[in-house]
Amino acid sequence: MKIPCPHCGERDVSEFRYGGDASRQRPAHGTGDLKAWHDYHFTFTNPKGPHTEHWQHVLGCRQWFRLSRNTATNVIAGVVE
Amino acid sequence: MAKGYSVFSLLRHALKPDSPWPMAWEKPTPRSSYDVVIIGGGGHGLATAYYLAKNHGITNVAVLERNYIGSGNVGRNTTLIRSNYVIDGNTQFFEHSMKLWEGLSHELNYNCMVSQRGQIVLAVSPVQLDVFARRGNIMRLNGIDAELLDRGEVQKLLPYLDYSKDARFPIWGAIHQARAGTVRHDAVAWGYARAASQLGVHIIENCEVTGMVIDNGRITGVDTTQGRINAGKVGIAVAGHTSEVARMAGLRLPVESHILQAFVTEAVKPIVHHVVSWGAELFYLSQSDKGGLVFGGHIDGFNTYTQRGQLFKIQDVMQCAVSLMPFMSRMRLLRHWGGIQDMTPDGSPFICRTPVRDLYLNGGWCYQGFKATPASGWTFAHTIANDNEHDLNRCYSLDRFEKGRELDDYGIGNWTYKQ
Amino acid sequence: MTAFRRLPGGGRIDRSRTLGFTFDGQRLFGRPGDTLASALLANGKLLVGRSFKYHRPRGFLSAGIEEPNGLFTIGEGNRAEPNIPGTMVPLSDGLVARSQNAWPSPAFDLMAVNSIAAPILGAGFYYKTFIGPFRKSWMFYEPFIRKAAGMGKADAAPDGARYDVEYGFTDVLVIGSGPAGLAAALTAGRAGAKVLLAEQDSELGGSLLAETSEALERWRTDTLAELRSLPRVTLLTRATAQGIYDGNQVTVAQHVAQGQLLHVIRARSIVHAAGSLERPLVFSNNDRPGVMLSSAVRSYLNRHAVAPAERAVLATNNDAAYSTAFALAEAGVAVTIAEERMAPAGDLLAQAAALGIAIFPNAGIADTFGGSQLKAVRLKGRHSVTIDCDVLAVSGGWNPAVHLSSHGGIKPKYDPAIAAFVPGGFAETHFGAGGTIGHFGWQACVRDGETAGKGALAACGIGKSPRAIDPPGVRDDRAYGIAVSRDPFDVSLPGKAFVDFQHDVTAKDIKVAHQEGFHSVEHLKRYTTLGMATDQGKTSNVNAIAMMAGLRGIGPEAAGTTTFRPPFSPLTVGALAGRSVGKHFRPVRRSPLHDWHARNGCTFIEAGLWMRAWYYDWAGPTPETAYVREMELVRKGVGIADVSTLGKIDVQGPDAAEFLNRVYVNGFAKLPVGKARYGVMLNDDGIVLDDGTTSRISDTQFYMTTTTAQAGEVMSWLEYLLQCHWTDLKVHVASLTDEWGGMAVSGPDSRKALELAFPEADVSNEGLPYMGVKDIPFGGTTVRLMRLSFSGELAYEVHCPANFTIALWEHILQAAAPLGIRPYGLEALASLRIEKGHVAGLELDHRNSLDDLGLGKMAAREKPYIGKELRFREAMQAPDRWSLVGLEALEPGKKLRGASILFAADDEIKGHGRGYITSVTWSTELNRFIALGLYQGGLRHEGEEIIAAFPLKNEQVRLRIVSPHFIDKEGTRLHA
Amino acid sequence: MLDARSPLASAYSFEAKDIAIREEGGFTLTQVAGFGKGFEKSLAEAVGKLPARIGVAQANDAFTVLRIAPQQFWCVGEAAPAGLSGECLITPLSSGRCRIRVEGAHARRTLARGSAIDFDRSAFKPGQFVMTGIHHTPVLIHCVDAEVFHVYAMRTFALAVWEWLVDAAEGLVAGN
Repeated sequence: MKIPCPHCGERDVSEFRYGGDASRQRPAHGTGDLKAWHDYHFTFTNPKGPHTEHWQHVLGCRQWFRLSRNTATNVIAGVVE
Repeated sequence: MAKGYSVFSLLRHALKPDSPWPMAWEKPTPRSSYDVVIIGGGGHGLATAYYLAKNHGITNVAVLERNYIGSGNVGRNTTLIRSNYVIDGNTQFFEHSMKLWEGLSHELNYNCMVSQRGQIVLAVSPVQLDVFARRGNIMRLNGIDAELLDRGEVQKLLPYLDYSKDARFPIWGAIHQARAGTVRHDAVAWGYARAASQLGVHIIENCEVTGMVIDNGRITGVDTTQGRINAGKVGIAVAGHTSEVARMAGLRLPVESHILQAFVTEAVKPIVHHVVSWGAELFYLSQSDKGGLVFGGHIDGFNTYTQRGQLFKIQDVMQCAVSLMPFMSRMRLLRHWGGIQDMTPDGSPFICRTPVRDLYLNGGWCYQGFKATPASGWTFAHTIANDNEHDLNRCYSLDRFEKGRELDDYGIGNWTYKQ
Repeated sequence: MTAFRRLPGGGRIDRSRTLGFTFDGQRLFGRPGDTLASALLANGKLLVGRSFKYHRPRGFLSAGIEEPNGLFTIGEGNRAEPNIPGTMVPLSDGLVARSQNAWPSPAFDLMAVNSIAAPILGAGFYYKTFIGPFRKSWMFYEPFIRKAAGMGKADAAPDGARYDVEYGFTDVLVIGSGPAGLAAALTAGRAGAKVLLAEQDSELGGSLLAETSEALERWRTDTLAELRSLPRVTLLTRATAQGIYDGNQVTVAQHVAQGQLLHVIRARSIVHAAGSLERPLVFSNNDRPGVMLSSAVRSYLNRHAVAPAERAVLATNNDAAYSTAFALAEAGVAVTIAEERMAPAGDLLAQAAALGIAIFPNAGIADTFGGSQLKAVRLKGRHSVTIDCDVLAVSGGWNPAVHLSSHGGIKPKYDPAIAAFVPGGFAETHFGAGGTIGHFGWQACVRDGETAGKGALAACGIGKSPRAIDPPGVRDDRAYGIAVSRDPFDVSLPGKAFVDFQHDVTAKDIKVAHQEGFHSVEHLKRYTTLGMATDQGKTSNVNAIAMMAGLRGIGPEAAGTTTFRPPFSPLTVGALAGRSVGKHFRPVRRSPLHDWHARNGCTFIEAGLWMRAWYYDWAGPTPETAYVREMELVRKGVGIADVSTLGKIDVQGPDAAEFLNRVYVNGFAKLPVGKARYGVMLNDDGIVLDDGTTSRISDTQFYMTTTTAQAGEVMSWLEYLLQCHWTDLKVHVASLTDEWGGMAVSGPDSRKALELAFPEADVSNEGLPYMGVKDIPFGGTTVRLMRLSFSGELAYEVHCPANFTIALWEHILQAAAPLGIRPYGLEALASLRIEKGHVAGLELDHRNSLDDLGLGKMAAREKPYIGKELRFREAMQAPDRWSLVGLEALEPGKKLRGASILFAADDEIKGHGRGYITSVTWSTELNRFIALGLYQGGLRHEGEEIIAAFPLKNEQVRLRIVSPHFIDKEGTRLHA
Repeated sequence: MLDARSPLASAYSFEAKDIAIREEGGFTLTQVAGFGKGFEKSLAEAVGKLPARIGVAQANDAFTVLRIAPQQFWCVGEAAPAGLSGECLITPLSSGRCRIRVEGAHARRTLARGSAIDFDRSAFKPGQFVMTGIHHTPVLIHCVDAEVFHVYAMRTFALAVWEWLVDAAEGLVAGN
């Protein structure tokens, strides 16, 4: 699978590291109760279809970015700003 | 106990070639309602239906499978069974599964080829040998067989490993469970299906659940591609698609679906007589009775439902195989495929009630779905029949993360993609 | 009387040279251009093996990759490879080939007795028996089953072949070098595209190689000549396209000089031109040596000049196979055609008559006769005549090679016009041409290839339109004319009718599978093991699907196919692994002091990817003896240890202090410049992620250290927070793990050692107080002195740029020599910190909370920090959690072991206990074994006597719970 | 004075037909990062014109400047850039990276055996650089001439990367 790094261009997926579901809203630092942090950290949308996720180009420019990919086909729509 | 198969039945049919064998399991059209509907015709769903009928006398049961039975992970895994779990709760559950495995061919009157050839998990450092020793000590303290092997003993049992000074990670020793081994995976699905069918359970293939009928917090039936089916109780047992099905009931779960690849080589004369697992990387291999070497490694590491994996991970698993067993470089791969793993943050499953009354969840199986099949069916049947968890699966509750009761057996931390 | 003979003329073989080879020890000869298969046939060797289950005599069915029967072990010693199809081995001088699965020899095989038990050895028999009287009876039967299984032997000697992997990028990848592939490659090449063509055969041309027409040969050689003239076109032979993965990533495995080279190709567009595979017919005893696919007979004839001795019968259901009959007749072989259809096309009848070929219409094959070699066949239909023959060429039609186009998840679909499955569709950068999409005939293939080439150019955005391809000068293509017989196979016939030759799956097995309800093609495959042999069902799958569909009363399109998976043909595990095996399996990470350790009697040990100094031989020959002496040195004098593997991170920016304040549980905002502080960081879930000391270098710069194991994780975690969530914070992080080397100088004399090493620096207690940090210029670089202690003694860490670490280490050793300074290793380092009660890797196992590790008081009460909310989850605050304790051995003679399980004195020794020992050491101070562990309720039970059990070695030992700070609880030594 | 020691001190130079691999040290590498345009102005004054985007190095007279992240630069020269304003966050890396020179007709194919990058002449021209992985370790590969490449490997992995490249070159030379 090719991942489009916003800085280095398309690279093999082996140069990246997956950072999980990016559609979850992280509570701002110092806010959110136990339930909010549990739902953020422990539950997943896990759709069979379009999915927004975090990736890091860990063997390249080491930048994190958000990507939209369809989990049913692995077809990548592109980087999400 | 199911009946009908033996060497005599084989001789009878050999002498009368035109007398047909009976259907292995019936293929009825679905009734409009059942006491219990199980969603998912894999190993866990079929086992649950069997134990509902056998242990609890509930036979008005339907197993709804959207494809052919055994089309999911039960037909895709690397067939390993073991009970070497260290966390309180996991230890007892997987040992119960192991005990059920030991009698299963008899129970189902279906030869599942339960081959207790032993599993050897290799440690590549003194620290890792300590971690395995703790696991072995807990096993012995719970009546489970385990023994520590030093490097010399490992070399006698597994002469084909790389003991040279060139090995990147030297072998320090291993933990050995003699009762662990392999089981012919397809036979488990067909065996449970046949036995459940003989007890009156309806197995409905090509019947996909498309929606759930829930009124004021209680489930009363499911919509399917073969029409609506009402149900007193509904059990979800769909492994990789757990989130998709649970979503129909408005549930958002601690589950993320990942791809785990598996590999098989051409068949050669017997050379590997155990299940061999490695400590340097997650890697496991055994030789099937047909002679093919069946092996696998880590998940690919990102959320996907595609049932096919990435090349970099294929190459990584091959590198593990050749580095641990140099003879593997000449073995020729015939086929590689993928299964969808329902990964959870702590690597342990859910077998429990849900916030929706009469809807029960069985999922989150990560790497160990196959080896858990009998105990999962057994405890899920108990949970459904009694609307209450059994002691063996009380710890596998949905709210364990909110309460801080994770069951992180490998001590990797709460990441789905690193379990 | 041998069934085959070498023709005096013709064939693409070099008659000027002879190649010697051995088969089962017998010396034979062939020609360059032969395969092992054609050479064996030329030497009259028809029976070459025995079938897997019934041990029936078998000869070659095909001439290509789809060969199910002719499998050999090729080569000797560490280059020997089992299960190699003889049809794919180009003959070479000195080749060694041995038959398999027959003892003592294929001709006379004692295991043939299996065929007597055949009636009960039908599909799935082993599910219905061996259930046995006892629960464990399978373990009695299994060894016999396993010995009978498997073809060929795995040799435990290391592999002599070399496997390389090389990444490649191309505009157009063309799979297959038949007319379609060559036309596509030429079209794209002429437009200047970068083209890579992969052909699995040792020669280019595909089906053209089995033709004798000059016009076709001229077209092939002209096209190849032009392709070879184009600089951006690469033609690979003995290179099989094995798998297509997401993102147009394709594996092409090529046989090369020393072994194999795996090309991992990223193609902007792909042309599928892999052609098609001929289907055998299913009839009683269709597996005798001498029964072959018609395309194989033509290939042996035209390409290798090897022909049937005298008489041949062709059984066909299509027009295409007639060309084989005509070629045989022209080579002087007496031919009869058993035509399944009512009446073939008029022109074929005329041509056959002209060549003296008799045709029996509406007549399939009823049975065949002969033992180790075909003698005669009996036809079905009104005639039921018996015809003597050496060879029976069969043609059930052609299956397009849909394997690769299906790897992306698009299932093939059935095309009734050609009675076969074709690709179910193509991704937008993939194009199909010729046999692969069911288009047969030279003109059709070339036109397809050109169209596909243009499609590929468009997909790559290459605008130039290439010169048109002029097709080969042959007559127009003729119709395929296939008509598959609809009547389901009659299983009542006596002989076995084989569907999967290699796994001995018969038509009767498919009928039994249908009876028992295994209707889905996936169930059929798994129940009968159809298509699971080394030929991967290439000649069996479609026939089986059609038979099961017939039994179910549905069409093949409804039955569908099983999933096609890489690799296309058996691929050595080594070829995929490449060079990252053995000592290259994972890179070795070395400290800047590595070379010094290697020269000074150090024994190394792996720690993750690092090689770390474990212990030194000045202190003793084994780790157990050495670490005790090294500990005494540090407790009594001064020692120096390599700590370069610590994770080191440069945290800089205006908001650096605020950032650290959020990440660590304890406060860092007000840490003064020139001071260090021990910090612990949690994950979002409140569980301990890592710990380490961070020093403030300036208002806006901190020097963070992490544990060796978690350095990579912490780095990615800090970058994740800054780049994904806290983009308002102005902070940059950079890894310094490789930039700085580090050494710990520890012991009561450590200050004197620094005074001797750095006379100008003020390292007094006031000049460099506990947890103080100062950079000093020294030897042309900057040296960072940090008064930190992991051992519990007065101690310092000395960091400097990695280039100068060895020089600085040697300088300190030399300057402080009067104090008796010596190096100490990882074992002693770990033991010293246990005596001090510092937690380390063994305790931080991603399951513990702050309170478990006795660090709860460190956490700030008011300021928010990562993990604060989930840290207070109900069960994580329970009083009976397993938390850190010190443990003292009470029975001096007994060994204290790590991983022992802890019980209260009066507990029954079973279950999960109340905790376990995490790390153990001999304490030089207390003169006994001590340990750290986790215990239920922790230090609430201080002073209690408990039991440590190690059932794996049937040992138990009495211990007392004490404070984990075994020595210098008040920390006087630290502040000395 | 303390003498410096390279991680490749124990590695021998590799010379064969069409491929040579040896260390080319003697450089000063300084990473400079910051926020907004302010720090870039100050950096430009010290090292000359800054490259606009990641992937193409800017060769000025005293420094070669590479933009390795949106707001991070590598300055490679004889010495560290002087007189930078407080906005520039400076991280010396001369010890942290080791430079390996890979040269010759086989150079591109040798590198293509280490990482999944298009090293074809038309795709990777002099002046361009890529940040990728060789043998699971991060490297920066800078094309300094048609058949000459600088591989900046992490110091602690330098010998492992070196052995990997030499092994790949030996495969090519042996016709594999």
